Amino acid sequence: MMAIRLFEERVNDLYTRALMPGLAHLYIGEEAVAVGVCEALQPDDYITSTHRGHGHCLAKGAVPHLMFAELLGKEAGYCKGKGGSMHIADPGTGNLGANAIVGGGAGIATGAAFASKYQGTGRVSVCFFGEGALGQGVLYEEMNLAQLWKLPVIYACENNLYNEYTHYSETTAGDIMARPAAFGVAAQAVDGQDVRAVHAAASAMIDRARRGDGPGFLLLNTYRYRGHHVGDVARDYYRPKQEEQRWMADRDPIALHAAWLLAQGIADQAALDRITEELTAEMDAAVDYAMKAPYPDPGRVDEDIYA
Amino acid sequence: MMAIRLFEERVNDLYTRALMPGLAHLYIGEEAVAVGVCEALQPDDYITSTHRGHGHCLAKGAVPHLMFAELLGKEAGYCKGKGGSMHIADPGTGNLGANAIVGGGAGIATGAAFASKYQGTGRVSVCFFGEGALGQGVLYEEMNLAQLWKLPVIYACENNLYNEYTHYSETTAGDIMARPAAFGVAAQAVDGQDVRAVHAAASAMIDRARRGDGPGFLLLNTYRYRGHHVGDVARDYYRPKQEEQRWMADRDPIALHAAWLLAQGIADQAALDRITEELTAEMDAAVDYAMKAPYPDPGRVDEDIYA
Amino acid sequence: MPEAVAHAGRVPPKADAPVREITFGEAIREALAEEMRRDPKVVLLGEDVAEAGTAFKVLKGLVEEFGKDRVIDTPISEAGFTGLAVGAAMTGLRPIVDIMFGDFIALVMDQVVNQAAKSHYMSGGRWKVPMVIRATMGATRRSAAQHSQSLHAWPSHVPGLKVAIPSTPYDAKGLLKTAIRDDNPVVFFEDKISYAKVKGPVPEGDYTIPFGVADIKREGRDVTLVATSSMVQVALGAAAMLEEIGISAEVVDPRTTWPLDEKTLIESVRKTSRALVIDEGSFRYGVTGELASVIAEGAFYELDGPVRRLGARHVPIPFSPPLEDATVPAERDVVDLVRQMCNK
Amino acid sequence: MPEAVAHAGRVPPKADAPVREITFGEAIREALAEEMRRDPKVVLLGEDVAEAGTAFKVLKGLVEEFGKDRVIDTPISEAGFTGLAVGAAMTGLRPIVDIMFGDFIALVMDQVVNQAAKSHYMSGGRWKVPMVIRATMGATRRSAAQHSQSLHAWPSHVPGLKVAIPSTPYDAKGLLKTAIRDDNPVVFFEDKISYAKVKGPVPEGDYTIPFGVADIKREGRDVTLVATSSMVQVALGAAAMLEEIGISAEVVDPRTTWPLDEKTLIESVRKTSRALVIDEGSFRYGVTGELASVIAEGAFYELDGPVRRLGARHVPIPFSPPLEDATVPAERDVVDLVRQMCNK
Ligand SMILES: Cc1ncc(C[n+]2csc(CCOP(=O)(O)OP(=O)(O)O)c2C)c(N)n1
Ligand SMILES: Cc1ncc(C[n+]2csc(CCOP(=O)(O)OP(=O)(O)O)c2C)c(N)n1
Ligand SMILES: [Mg+2]
Ligand SMILES: [Mg+2]
Repeated sequence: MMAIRLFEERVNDLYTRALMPGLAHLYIGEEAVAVGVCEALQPDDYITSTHRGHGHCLAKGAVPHLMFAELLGKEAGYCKGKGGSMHIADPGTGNLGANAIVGGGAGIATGAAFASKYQGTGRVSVCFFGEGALGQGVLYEEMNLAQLWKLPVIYACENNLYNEYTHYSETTAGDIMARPAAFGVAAQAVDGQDVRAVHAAASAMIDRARRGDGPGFLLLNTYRYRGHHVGDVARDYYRPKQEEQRWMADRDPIALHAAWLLAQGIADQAALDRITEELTAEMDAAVDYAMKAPYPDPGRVDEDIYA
Repeated sequence: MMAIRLFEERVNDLYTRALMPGLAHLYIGEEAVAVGVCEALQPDDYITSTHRGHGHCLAKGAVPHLMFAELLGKEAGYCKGKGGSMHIADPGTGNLGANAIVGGGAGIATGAAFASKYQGTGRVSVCFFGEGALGQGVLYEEMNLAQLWKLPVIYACENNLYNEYTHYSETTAGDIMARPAAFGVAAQAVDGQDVRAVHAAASAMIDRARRGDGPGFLLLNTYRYRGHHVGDVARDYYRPKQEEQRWMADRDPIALHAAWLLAQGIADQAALDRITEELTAEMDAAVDYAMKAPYPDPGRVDEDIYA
Repeated sequence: MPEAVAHAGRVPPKADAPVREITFGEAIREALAEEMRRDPKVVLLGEDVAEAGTAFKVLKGLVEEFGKDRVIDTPISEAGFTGLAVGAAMTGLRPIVDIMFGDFIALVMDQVVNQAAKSHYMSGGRWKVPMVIRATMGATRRSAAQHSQSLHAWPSHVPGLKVAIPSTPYDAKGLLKTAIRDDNPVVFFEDKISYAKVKGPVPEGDYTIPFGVADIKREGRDVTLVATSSMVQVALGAAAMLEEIGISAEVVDPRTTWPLDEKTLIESVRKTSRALVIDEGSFRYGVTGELASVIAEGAFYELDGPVRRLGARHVPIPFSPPLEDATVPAERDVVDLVRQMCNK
Repeated sequence: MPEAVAHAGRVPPKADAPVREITFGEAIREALAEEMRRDPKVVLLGEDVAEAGTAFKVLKGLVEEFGKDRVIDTPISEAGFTGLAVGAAMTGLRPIVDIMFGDFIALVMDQVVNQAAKSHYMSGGRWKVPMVIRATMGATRRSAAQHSQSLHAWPSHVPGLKVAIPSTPYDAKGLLKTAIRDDNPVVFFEDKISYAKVKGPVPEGDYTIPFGVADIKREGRDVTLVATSSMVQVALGAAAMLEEIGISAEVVDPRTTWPLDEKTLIESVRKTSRALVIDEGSFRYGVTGELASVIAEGAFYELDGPVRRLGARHVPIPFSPPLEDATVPAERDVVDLVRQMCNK
């Protein structure tokens, strides 16, 4: 979680200093979701991610220097600079791709689960998406298919309360949990700020899916601390500052987990500080690497269109 | 109901004698659904219909001779021959159009309800669709919108057990009734062969919608006696003959209603026979009219592209 | 990415209202506001269109004036709200839907093409679908392959739709008003870069620009540059550079791909005897093919050489700046090609 | 509606397997069956593809041989199963999806264009999407506006997709095998009328036809008819009629719109000096514009007159027989236009 937090802070910094092209959607505040779920996966399990994907990618095993290189459009990046922030993909870590189409991962994750079942590989796939994707009809088509064919896929809905600048209650009728249930998909709601709770719920669902008992749906209640994207700084018109402060003060996933580790005597403050320090150094080195890495030669533009 | 039955028998006859171009999807066996629902509507309420739309159109007030003319591609038809069987539309009876895209009426009916609410006209719209349309994601997008905005629209799902040649249980996970409920849409299941039950349920939901209490969903359990389309005659590979015979013998909507009328003393057999006779004459005259009506001049092909 | 603000557009002399310089985005907003004042049947639907005023802030202020009943935030359901708009249009409203990124028209093609475009014809002219689908287009924002496409060729291919693709604030305002008053479904493409970067004179108050009337953005003698949307600025920039080396370029903007003003295109090329068509859509099977064919057919005997075309490179739009910059035609590309065409 | 069975296609001399006359539909089925035997990764998904063998009965018998695990009936969820196929293709399978009526590709454009077509490029070449989207096309079945469109121009416009559009049983079998073995998403268009009505020689067993290689269906000297899919039969019919009045027409079939064999098209026209492009898609902003532009540019100095085009009339396809018959190019239209082009 700390790695993701530190990664995202550097993304914000790079962007603010006009060193990063395009846009970026920060995952700060939601770290426990990606970490809790991905820790329950095997390395060769699959994920699909979203426009807010850095956390998922890192949690599934991506290394920061190749991610920064991609975010800066460098040849050394995961996608040779062709994808950027919203399209990090990596077969090596089972990452089928971040996706800039809301709900765009639903078909892909379900299809990977189909192939897993067909080939008997036992792999599970997790489809991460924001609660905004509940507006995309294709999600229901996929849940129906997954349940009909008992596919090993988990739909991980990150409810951070906002579809961009609109509160989800203005866009979402009825009860979210009833939606997967309507298609027969097993569903569970979890405190998305509690990494252990997320991990426990995800593990149970992933095991169940791997056993052949069909898909699952996790509703992960969480919050993004920052703007919808790095440029979204004046947010008062759509959400109160106090709301943000409350989440940060009371529900920070990293602080909550640190407190638990300390209380359980699993780690002392020095150990935690050391981890933070090491990660900070790693992230700084990764940024440095990416900043120095060369851009692709313009001639590369015509490569990789067709396999 | 009898009018629809007789109409459809003539369609079948015209087609079998190679007098009708294209395809037709017969509504025989499902008459109580269209009649029960449309009898609960006002003349200026709206409907959207489907590829299997003759029954809806007639029940909403279409006259047979203009329908036959359309089915035969004649200039005198409801759509000047440009639409045909799958596209009967008629502003005069609030018919927004039959639709050859499965689920294609969902947006249109919901939009008509939106306009009704916006303009305060008090009109309700009914979206007829087969249970196969439950596979189309846009239906859920529309139900979500309708419930969020409390639109006066009724989703009338005709479950005749088959999506073309595939039993709905192979295409539909979970419990159908839970689907509208998941979006907060009031739902009720009805025996679609019992015209009075359909009418009662539809009336209640339509009244509720008209009062501003939001959309409803009717699950109408029914059966098509004939093939998916007129050419689908060898059906054994996808459904047993006995199943067809059982429905026809025990659950025929016209026979059931006739029996009730007789039992209640509302009509005697002679009255019923007279109705059948009159309708038969009307239908024969309508076919005759349509057969004699001229085709559109080919030059008309370029008209009506733009308003 | 263009850094400077381009000043674009002329106001025809007949306009008598006061004229200000405003941006392309402001012109869009002004057209919407004026039409909403004029006709209560006009409603706006889309994601974050109300308080947020869209991702591009183009609609800022509208909800304050017209209220949440007419400027309506939707769920992220492009097919859903576009389909809803079709039905609302058939039954008395004039809805305008906002497709945040033009790439998402892929999600609404069924509603637009199988429903909106065909309802009038299939009903023998009995139903009408007066709606506008506003969609963005254009690359060079480092938004990568799913947020950079210019897909206006698709609806242009479909009978029953009209397609507008304005390049200047003046045209944007006048064409959008025409679109809203049109009784047919109109797909209206707005270049994202132009929102803030293209400024030009626009009369206050009401005026409309008819569909199917091309505009000669610059007169010239030696070559005709037929350009659309963002490419009009590129063509004008190139024309200025060409002037310096003694090539006089005429720049013609069709303004609507359908209906199409074939006559003006053909006449211009009959005069100049050379034509280059420039469009930001993907190069193959797109807008350039149609326009070039129309010209090659209509001006065949006056042409000094083949009609040439420039479009976006036939690749998914890459994220990396040096790669993206190699995908969309730039002034330099136009100048080089025209010099070759003129043997200069 | 064509009543007679057209006999179409030649088998190149090198083929040594026994050759039979089979229909276009049988050729499709044979290609699928052979590839499914050859590669267990090939699966078929679509509505009523199993026992029913599709609405057109083209897949009849496959489920009996390959079982319900590989020939899979889906819900009526075009976007859903196409999206699923994208993910399955990325993770080891070679799925083939069946889009019953080509009109429904409007429902899957997001999955095909924003996902399948771009995944390879956006991932810097790291993921592949080896899938085939089979879709029908073609009118004249009295199926009206929502079941008669030929929308192959749309995917042809999109980088990252390949598009095949066979006209004969021989081509259908060979191209479909190539499509299935290709590591990219291929959209494969099959003319509905041809399924039963076009018959031709097809070798038993395995052969493939490379993409991007046009086929000269008939040699000629005076005019080149570039035709696709159903229009190849029309062009051949017209060529026979033209022969009688002393005009020798060459018929060239690109077979794939992307990749496109520009060279063969251009060379043919350089030889004949006249070109007419015929395609069943809607006339405007479609396939004819691209092909005509390629020819007009590549053979400019050899052309005796402008490249002409015939496509479906720019109207939604009407139901009524006399109206529908006025929408799709027929042999008579070709003959009349060619006579005019040749001043005969
Ligand atoms: C199909 C589609 N529609 C709209 C958008 C524009 N968009 C990008 S992110 C976003 C909001 C997504 O909200 P949510 O799914 O809750 O994810 P979050 O940003 O909160 O993580 C929208 C509307 C898009 N990318 N794709
Ligand atoms: C989007 C779409 N997909 C597929 C079809 C082809 N099709 C026509 S009717 C039909 C079955 C519809 O089943 P259902 O909705 O249950 O209606 P029923 O025919 O039983 O009345 C199908 C698949 C279509 N018309 N539209
Ligand atoms: Mg959210
Ligand atoms: Mg059914």
